[in-house]
Amino acid sequence: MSEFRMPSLGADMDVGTLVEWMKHPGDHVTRGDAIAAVETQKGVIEIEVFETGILDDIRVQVGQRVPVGTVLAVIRTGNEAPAAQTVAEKPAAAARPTPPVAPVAAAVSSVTPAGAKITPAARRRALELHLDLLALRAGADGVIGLREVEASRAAPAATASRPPGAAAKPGIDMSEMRKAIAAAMAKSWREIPHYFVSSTIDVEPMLAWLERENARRSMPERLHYAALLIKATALALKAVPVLNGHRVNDVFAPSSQVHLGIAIAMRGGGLIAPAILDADTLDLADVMTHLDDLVVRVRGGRLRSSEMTAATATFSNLGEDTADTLQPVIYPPQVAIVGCGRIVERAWAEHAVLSTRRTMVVTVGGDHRVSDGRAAARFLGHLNELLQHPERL
Amino acid sequence: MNDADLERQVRAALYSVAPDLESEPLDPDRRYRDQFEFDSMDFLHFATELHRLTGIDIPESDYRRVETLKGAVAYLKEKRIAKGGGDA
Amino acid sequence: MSAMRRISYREAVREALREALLRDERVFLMGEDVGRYGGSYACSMGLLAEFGEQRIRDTPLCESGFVGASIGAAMNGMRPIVEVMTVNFSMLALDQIVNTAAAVRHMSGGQFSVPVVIRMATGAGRQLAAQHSHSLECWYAHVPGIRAVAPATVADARGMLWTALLDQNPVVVFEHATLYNDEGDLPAEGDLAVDIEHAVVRRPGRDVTLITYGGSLKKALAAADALAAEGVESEVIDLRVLRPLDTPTLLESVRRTHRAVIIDEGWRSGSLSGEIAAQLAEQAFYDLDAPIARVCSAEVPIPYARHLEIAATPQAEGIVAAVRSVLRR
Amino acid sequence: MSHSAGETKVRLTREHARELMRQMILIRRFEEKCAELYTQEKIRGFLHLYSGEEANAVGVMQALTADDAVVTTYREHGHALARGLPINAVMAEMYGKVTGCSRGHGGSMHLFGAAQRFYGGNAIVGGGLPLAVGLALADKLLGRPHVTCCFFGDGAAAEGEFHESMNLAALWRLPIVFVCENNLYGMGTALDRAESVTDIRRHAESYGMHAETVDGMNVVDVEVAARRAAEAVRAGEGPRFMENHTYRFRAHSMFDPELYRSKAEVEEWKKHGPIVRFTEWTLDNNTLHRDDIAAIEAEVTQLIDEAVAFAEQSPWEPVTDLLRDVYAPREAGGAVAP
Repeated sequence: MSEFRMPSLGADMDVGTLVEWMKHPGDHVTRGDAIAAVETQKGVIEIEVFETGILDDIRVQVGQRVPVGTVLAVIRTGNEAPAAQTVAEKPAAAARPTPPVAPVAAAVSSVTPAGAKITPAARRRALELHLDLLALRAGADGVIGLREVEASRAAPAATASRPPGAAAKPGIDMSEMRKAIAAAMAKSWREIPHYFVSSTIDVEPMLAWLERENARRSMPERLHYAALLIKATALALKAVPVLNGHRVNDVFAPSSQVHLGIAIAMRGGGLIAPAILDADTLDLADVMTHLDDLVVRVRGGRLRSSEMTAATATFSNLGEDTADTLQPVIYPPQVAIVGCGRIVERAWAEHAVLSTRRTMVVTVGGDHRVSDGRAAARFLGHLNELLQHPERL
Repeated sequence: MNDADLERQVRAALYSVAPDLESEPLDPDRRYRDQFEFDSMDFLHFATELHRLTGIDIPESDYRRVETLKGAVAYLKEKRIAKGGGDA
Repeated sequence: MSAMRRISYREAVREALREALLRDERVFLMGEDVGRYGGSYACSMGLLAEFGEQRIRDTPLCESGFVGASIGAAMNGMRPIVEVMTVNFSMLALDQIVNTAAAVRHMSGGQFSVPVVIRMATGAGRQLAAQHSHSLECWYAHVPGIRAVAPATVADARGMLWTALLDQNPVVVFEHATLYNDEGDLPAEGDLAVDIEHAVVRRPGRDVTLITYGGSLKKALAAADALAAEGVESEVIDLRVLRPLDTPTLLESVRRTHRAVIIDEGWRSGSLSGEIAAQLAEQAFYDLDAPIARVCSAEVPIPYARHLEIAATPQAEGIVAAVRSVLRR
Repeated sequence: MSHSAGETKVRLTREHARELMRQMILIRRFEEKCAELYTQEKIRGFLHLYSGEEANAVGVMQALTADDAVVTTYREHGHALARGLPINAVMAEMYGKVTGCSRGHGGSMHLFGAAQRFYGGNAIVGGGLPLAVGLALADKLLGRPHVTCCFFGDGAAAEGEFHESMNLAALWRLPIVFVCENNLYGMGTALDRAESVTDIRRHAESYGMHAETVDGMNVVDVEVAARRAAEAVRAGEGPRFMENHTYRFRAHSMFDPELYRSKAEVEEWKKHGPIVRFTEWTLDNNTLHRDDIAAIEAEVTQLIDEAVAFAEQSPWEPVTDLLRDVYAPREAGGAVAP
């Protein structure tokens, strides 16, 4: 028997509204299945079950808004007998206290500091206690266990209270999303001393290669230039670790993996930056597949929780018919963001020859507490180099 | 297959990419990206979906020709004739 | 409360055999050297004189033959107890046990049962090298249709046999060869039968769960004593039954302690310890505060030389180290 | 001495008689030392002694060439020494030292010697017989004129593997000499309580194999019979079977109260032990003298003392090598399919 709870999907999520049960009581569910959809400030997110068994005893009905950690349903595993039907208001079992449905709930993050390992028991205990995982300090061995959680509980600094969100209604609530973006960006701009470093990059070789490549690819296999930029950005980040990771508790933890957040605009406003995991290791076709999938799901309002929390840096591309440069704002706890302006044909002087080239201004926004402009310049150098040889990506 | 059928196919491709557009008025002469928030990724999805629905291959160099509803219908018509395709 | 008496594991096995022979006329004991020799581990000493050759049957060295015969006798109204000298030798009877004893009930559509008890010594620790020292319990625990038990205490050695005889299914009993001289206290009289379904907490504790069975139990308990001196309270669970596993008892404990160390004299790869670890990961993942740890035999046929045999098999020191690692100490 | 055996003659020279005597005494004294060392816990595990049966190993080995193969059981100290495994390496193995003939991995029950084509003591009763069938099959397939000699006890005759191996060897006419050392007890179970037919030779005959009964307490008889069998096998006549009647003077292993036989029975057999009989016979016909035997004893004592000293001084295998020799390395130059 296990409890399926309202998950915490971000540092700024404290409550969620259940908008859909994708499985019914008695249905078999498998670990990894998305079984419910929850509306947050950021939109409707499908939530996964981490247990295999039978969905039993749904405790929160569609439309109900509940704090993070609330038991949504019970998953029956093994040969247990079905639970007696319970009413939604049934108090949680004493052994596993569910969080009180209080007007003010604590902000809880399921993101752990990059590089830190957290044990399953510690993660669950922290959620029960409404502790922000980002605020937990790992032991000397880099592990957050029950011991560290209990220690943090004693130190109240680990929790942060947030005002309760406004009442939700089904669908994507743009005002909620605006609020969430506002909160995150205000915090970022207030706390992070940004610096910006730009380069104009000759993207003619990239586009010429892409045109040749797409001419020989079948339509479903064609690549968008964003896929090349993403792959090149991920590789360049890998080469400049000081831009890739999380800064938590005044400590920067670089990440050995590059989970590149992709800023995707919602129609009607708003922005979500789910991650392509291990973007540096994917080939272009895979990057394209992931990108397609993310765009479709963002615009369809369906994201998975793990995609929302994993990013180690973010990539933002303004796109065609937009503006020349983008000076992006960092999404904490990340420490860098890469912004691409539109592709513009410019006069280009090289080796004393003047010609026209398609070019793009790429800007790195960096956290000055963690890195300096020189690091961003190094990144741009790598990126430029990579884009001159698109066939190698 | 007449123009109305072709238009239905173009609209189907469009709405599969952006279901929220279904309730919006669509000007057949304006580029989608000028009427809606429709970026190049959306456009790529649209072109791919149109290919899937019609079987017609659209080279990148022809993308410009299917950027409006009217243009897309005309393009499909031309390609179908070129292919010698009937209503079979 | 009746008076207690102190007897050895070997005597407990002998008493259990004697009780079974006295209580049920259908019971007979069969195996290599169980009669005149008194059993290769002297468990049946004196029984031939008391019960005669019909019921204490010395067999030739033909494991497949006499184990197979015991299966037939069990299907035809008798309650045979078979002794196979060691689990290594039982390989010669594996065909009969797996292909016949375990399968007959199911493949006959429930028409025939095989209520046979097959006892065998198992395990290392006496420098008998690679053909007499292995712990192959896992192979039997793999097979549906078999109940596999491992008495680790004098009380279980005394009490499991009768319950096993009441079971309509083939029961394979693993007696770790290093246990025969161990002593324990038992009531002087009364029904000493014990259940063969549940694992038992041999020592309660809050910090870590040590899961083990058979000959490794005393090593785990010794490790728990040593750890107690460091302030670590280990809960020690004796599986007792290797198939079907009493997973609920394990889960209950691990959900409390959040940490598990499995001690299994079998080799690590493809082992009972692996099965237990998998079940804990499947069913108690969110309760774990450390990776599951295992202390198993090294992946080598058990060597003869003393120091190599010790190095190859689980020891209390290794268990202590594993516990420290899961406690991150 | 009654070696009425016809066609194969043994030239029992003084030197040969001395060598037979020396080997039997070496085995006897070596094992007596082992029993002593066992009580001192220098040797551990099971220790199965061959005392009383020495004529079998010593006699049979005379008929084998250096290229022939030997397979035996867990009571194999005598076979190992008679086959020429270095006594120091055998004693070191008893100690579990890295200088032992099996690096201390095997101990008393698992002596191996590749240089002597000695394919080991096998501690699973009957387990050596199919192995011998395979060794002989390979020799036959490779066209080598070698003989495989397979020793086993009377207890093995009850195992399925015994019968399967008899059949295969006869069916394929393999070059094997099977030597059943019938010492009347399979551990503690008397032969007539384990076998419906106690003439084990007749089992072999039922598979169409030539078989004979031999006095396993008479080393010359054993040698004559073994030479006869080996020659026939080498001539391509297929496998041969010897049932050697013998007796073990000591318990099955060190931990055996011998409830299954009487002291008187043992004492009676000891009067007709192979060393006693061969000594009487060689002294009676002046082949050897008392001085010769005293010299052999002295020589053997020295060898054993040296072997013990060697074993004592030898190092243990480092624990870091625990996983050594679990897998063989890939054969050099072997072709591997892509």
